[in-house]
Amino acid sequence: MEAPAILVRDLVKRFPNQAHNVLENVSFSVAAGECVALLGPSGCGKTTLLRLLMGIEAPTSGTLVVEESLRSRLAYVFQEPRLVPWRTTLENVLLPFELTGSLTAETRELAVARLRELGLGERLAHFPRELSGGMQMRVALARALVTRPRVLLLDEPFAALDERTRFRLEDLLLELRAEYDLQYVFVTHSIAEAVYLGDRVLLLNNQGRLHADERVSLPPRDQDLKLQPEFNRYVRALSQSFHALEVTA
Amino acid sequence: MEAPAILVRDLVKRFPNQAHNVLENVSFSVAAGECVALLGPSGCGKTTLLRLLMGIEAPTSGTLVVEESLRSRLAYVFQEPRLVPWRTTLENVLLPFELTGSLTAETRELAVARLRELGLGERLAHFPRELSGGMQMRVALARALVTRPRVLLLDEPFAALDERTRFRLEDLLLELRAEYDLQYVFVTHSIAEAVYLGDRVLLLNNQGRLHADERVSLPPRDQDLKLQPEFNRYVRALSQSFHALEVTA
Amino acid sequence: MKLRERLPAWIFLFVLLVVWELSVSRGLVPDYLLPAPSGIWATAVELRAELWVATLSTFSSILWGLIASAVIGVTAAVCFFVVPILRRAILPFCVFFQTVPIIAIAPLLVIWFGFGETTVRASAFIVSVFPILANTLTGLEETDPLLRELFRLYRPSRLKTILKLQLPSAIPYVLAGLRIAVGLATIGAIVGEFIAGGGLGALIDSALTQQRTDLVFGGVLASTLLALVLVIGIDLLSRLLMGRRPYMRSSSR
Amino acid sequence: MKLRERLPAWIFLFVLLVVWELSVSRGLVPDYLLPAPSGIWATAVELRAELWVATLSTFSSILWGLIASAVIGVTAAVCFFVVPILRRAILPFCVFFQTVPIIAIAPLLVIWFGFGETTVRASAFIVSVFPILANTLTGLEETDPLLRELFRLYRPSRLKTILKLQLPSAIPYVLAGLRIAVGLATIGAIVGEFIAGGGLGALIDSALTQQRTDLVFGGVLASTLLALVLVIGIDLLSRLLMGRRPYMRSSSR
Amino acid sequence: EADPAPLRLALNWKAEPQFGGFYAADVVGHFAANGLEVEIIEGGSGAPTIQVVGAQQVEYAIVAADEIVISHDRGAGNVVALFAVYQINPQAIMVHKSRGFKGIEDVMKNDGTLLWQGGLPYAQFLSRKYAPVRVRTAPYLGGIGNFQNDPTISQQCFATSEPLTAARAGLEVDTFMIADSGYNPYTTVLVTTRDRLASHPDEVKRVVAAVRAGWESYLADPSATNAAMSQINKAMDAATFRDSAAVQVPMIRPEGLEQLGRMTSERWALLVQQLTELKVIRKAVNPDGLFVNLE
Ligand SMILES: Nc1ncnc2c1ncn2[C@@H]1O[C@H](COP(=O)(O)OP(=O)(O)OP(=O)(O)O)[C@@H](O)[C@H]1O
Ligand SMILES: Nc1ncnc2c1ncn2[C@@H]1O[C@H](COP(=O)(O)OP(=O)(O)OP(=O)(O)O)[C@@H](O)[C@H]1O
Ligand SMILES: [Mg+2]
Ligand SMILES: [Mg+2]
Repeated sequence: MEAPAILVRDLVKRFPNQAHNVLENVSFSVAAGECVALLGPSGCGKTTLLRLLMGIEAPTSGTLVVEESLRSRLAYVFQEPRLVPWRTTLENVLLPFELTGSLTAETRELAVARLRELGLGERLAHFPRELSGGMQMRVALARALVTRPRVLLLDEPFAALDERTRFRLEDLLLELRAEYDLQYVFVTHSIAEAVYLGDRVLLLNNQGRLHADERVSLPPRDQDLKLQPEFNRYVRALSQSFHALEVTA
Repeated sequence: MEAPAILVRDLVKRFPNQAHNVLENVSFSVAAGECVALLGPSGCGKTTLLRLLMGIEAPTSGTLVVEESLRSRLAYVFQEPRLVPWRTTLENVLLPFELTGSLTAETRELAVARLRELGLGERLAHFPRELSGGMQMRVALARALVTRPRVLLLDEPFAALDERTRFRLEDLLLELRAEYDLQYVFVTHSIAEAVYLGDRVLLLNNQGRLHADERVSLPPRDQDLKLQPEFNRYVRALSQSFHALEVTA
Repeated sequence: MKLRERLPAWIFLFVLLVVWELSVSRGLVPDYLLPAPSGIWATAVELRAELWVATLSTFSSILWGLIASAVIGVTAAVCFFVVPILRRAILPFCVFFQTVPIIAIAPLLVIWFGFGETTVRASAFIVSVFPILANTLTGLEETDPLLRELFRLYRPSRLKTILKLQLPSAIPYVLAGLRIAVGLATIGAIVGEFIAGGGLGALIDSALTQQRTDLVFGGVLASTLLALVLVIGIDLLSRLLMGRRPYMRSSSR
Repeated sequence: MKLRERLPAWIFLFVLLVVWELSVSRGLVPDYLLPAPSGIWATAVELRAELWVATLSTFSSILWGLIASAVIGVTAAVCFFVVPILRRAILPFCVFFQTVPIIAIAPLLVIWFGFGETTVRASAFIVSVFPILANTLTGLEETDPLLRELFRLYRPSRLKTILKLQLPSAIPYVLAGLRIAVGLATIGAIVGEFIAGGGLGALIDSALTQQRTDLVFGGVLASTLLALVLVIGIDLLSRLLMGRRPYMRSSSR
Repeated sequence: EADPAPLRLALNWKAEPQFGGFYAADVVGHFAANGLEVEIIEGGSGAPTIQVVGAQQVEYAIVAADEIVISHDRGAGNVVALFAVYQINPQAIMVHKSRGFKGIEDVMKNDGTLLWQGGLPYAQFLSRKYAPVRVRTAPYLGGIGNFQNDPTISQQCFATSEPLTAARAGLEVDTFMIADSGYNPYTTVLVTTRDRLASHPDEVKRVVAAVRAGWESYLADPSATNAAMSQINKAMDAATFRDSAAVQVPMIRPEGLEQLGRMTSERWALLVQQLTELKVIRKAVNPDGLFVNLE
């Protein structure tokens, strides 16, 4: 078998001034090409896990390996937009190119195209404070997508979006996956979204342990699928797992 | 009939450097005690409308009247947590009291109780950067609730929360409504949430016009209601209205 | 720069002058210590040619010193920021520049730069570089940690991060530093001219020995005016920079 | 304050001293202009008693001046911030304090405050108040607009907003201003002592006339040391304040 | 009649032999013998003693004669001279012996750099007298650092001070007295205000008597007072105190002087005339209003 894209073993994370471990012996592996959804109650450690995968945070103990060839092709979307306030929409999206020294006429066109796709074609010259919350989040998404990553880590990317925009972007993500050699790990609070976008759904509990690791086998996704009984079976099962978790402290 | 709690007539809002009006001739009125949900595509002007109601933004033209006795009893929850970074959770929630000079042992206890209810009992002494996104949002919620407002304006307050916490907080809001003389206007991207929490649902379109104004007549809410066919009829109807809107620019 | 904005300053100036004039003419302050504005004005008019030449020469020295301070101060701050060991090694000793009375190192300055403008410029530079350095350094260090984290994702070179993140967000600090440096460069130039001659400094110096307080204050006021012009210039620069782009604190709405 | 952190400074100091000593002993710089460290040290040891007394007296004047600057500078900044018309009226003239050579207003100072410590303290205050004022004002004005909006919701009194929002977020600016003011207060005290006598200033002044460059530099180094001690004090204060609470830029994660 | 608070005497420089007599009056006890308690306040560079005494911040002060004339011209006609320490102005120009100059005229009329305070009346006097001058002038800030470093530099000095420092540094110098050029105002002059003179005539008399006695003691034997002063002024070493005290004697007590500190109307009138010619003063100043000789 191929080497896994991501291998996590006995991962423990504790912040210096916290009483308990945030993540407790988390182990899983992600195969090449596989897409994973992360679910769990608020404050259980989803963001922390994603940050560990990205290498923003260092583990307290345990192993975490991202496959060699992917390591430099990771992209991250923070839970909040995190735009540079003195840069316009377009400049914010061009930032990765400027920082890696790969700003060309071509990459600039790519950025404009992505922003158009995300419904921001008329906002290229606006500063972040002139954008709505959902628009800001879409800019952040564009910033992650333009770098053509192989692995995309997304922290609740669609939480601030209306259903319709959200569905459109879900499908955009699926398209990108099909078109490029892209896989993603994403945090969401929507179980339906987890099932719709994930090949697997990981459920973390409040103690920071992996409570469930469900494989989703569904036909090629389109939004109609959400109305099918098989889809809803998955959603209901996960919902039950979720409700079986201990109450939030 | 009683004077309406909120009266909005021919409201127009345009930002100096924008090409189009953000809100275009919006008119509606909210009766005393009535709770309203605001729906609409990302960037259509929901936040702007809420800010106008709160008085943070001034209308370009049109009338906007909040009933005399309510005017000083408004509370607002921003779309992002907006916590003071150098204040702990508890201090952030006590801020309104400190600023209005009404900090007492009693109000402090109230704040602690609210934070407990919101699952933050063990985070009182943490700084915002040590909290997860959902926790931060809950702190912001607590900050708005402790002042015992008569009208609560909420901008996507539960978007960053998992389903279970979200449901609990929805029910908390309903309890508060029943217990105190509280009404609320809230923005959400979840149609189900709009139907569950709202007596009325306002739907804005991309041109900033009021596209629909649906009255919701349902029995006293509890989470089981969401499984009932009447509930889903509303959801489906609104969904259809939503999908009938023009595509986001 | 609108009239209405400047009005309070003019009114205050007017009141100040009236109170000053009256308290001297009523004998509350002896006029050989603090001459009346009318007296200063008369002297200034009488010696306008000399004052004008002196003012121009001092202005050029201030400007030189200030530009050198800005360039070297910001550059040094960036160096200290990039190489923390340099910062820890050298920064403490930079305080020396601030605490050494120029007059104590005057002979050294004269030997290195001669009797003339260069010494004056050096003096203006020496006293005004530290505020810019210190403020810029604080600005570089006080960037939003969230943005810092964002930038790190792209593993940019240190230089790129500084150019695109730290320097832009240090702009308010740099401007505040410049505002402080203006006054210091002015006094530095005046003191430099005490040492090397020329300009308003020499004028004030000899007026002091001759007890020509009217001329002393004429010279001092001319130098204050210079500083004011520069402060207004920096305010304009600051509006230009901050008006075009929000180099402000918060990284998200 | 760990040894490792201070090490580069000590090493740099050592290198500096060695280079200095060598360049004097090799005759690159005449020792009557810049005496060798060994010579300065010998003089300092010889006159340690006097140096010590003078240093203590200067230190107390610096501290007084600095505290007055901090209190009055921050207060004035708050006043200017609260009453913008005051700001526009008076701030431009504050630059006068920075540009006036102390020597030009020395007679006034001496007449108002007499020969002695008070004049020295006043001089230290005059030269060091502006950086604190200017920086604090910038800090007050550069608060996060998002938080400003939040505070406005509760219609707090101006004072409350300043105490709970603007002042906390101006802390990095105030600290940077203090760091700049330390050096200036030191030079202000020294120059004040040139005129009013006492402390290191008088010592340096008479040593200058006597061409006792060793003593001049002994005095200058003592004053630099004073400033260093104060800078370290402010660093500690800054760590204390910033370490306990994140008075940083961004209002949300 | 004696005041309970000590009288204050403000010097325009540090404790050095040029003030030896004042310290001697204290050390030897002449102030006490006259029923006086006097606090001597050291001054520094730019210490504004004339203004301070004019504003009655102190009762007595040390100033230069030309300062008194200028202050009368500037409307502060309150200050009156009581006792002139230096009958011969100790100000001088110091040059490197290697230049081979014979006098001030050579300094002014040859190349080189002259460091002096251009605002000083004698600087203007010399510039006028030897116009057109050839030497380049630059400000003087004290010390001999630049002088030492460059043999083409000449500088202003006090005959009692810098030449000794230069000699100690191993330099060969010539010193030309300004007085020889015709400008010779009294220097290190004890002053008070006319008001004080009118209100406390007896006290002023006793102060002058004590100062005179102090100078007599100091000229006779400076060693005890020098020792006391060297405790105050650490920058000057014992040898310099001794040499300086010795050098200044003929300037304080030139041949033919009947009484220490005594001033003449003619010399004050000449000074007023010279300053008028130099346009340093504009008003008509009455020389006899500038001083009193008290027995
Ligand atoms: N300060 C501003 N200056 C200029 N334009 C603004 C400003 N604030 C908002 N806008 C514009 O107004 C429109 C509506 O913004 P608003 O924040 O109300 O949207 P929204 O409905 O809340 O969207 P979302 O669901 O994404 O939060 C957007 O097009 C936005 O670009
Ligand atoms: N820098 C930090 N210092 C201390 N504690 C932290 C820090 N960052 C996160 N935590 C804690 O770690 C836990 C997990 O946080 P995390 O942000 O990973 O939660 P999450 O699952 O993403 O929650 P949400 O759904 O609300 O975003 C929380 O209890 C939080 O308080
Ligand atoms: Mg999270
Ligand atoms: Mg919004």
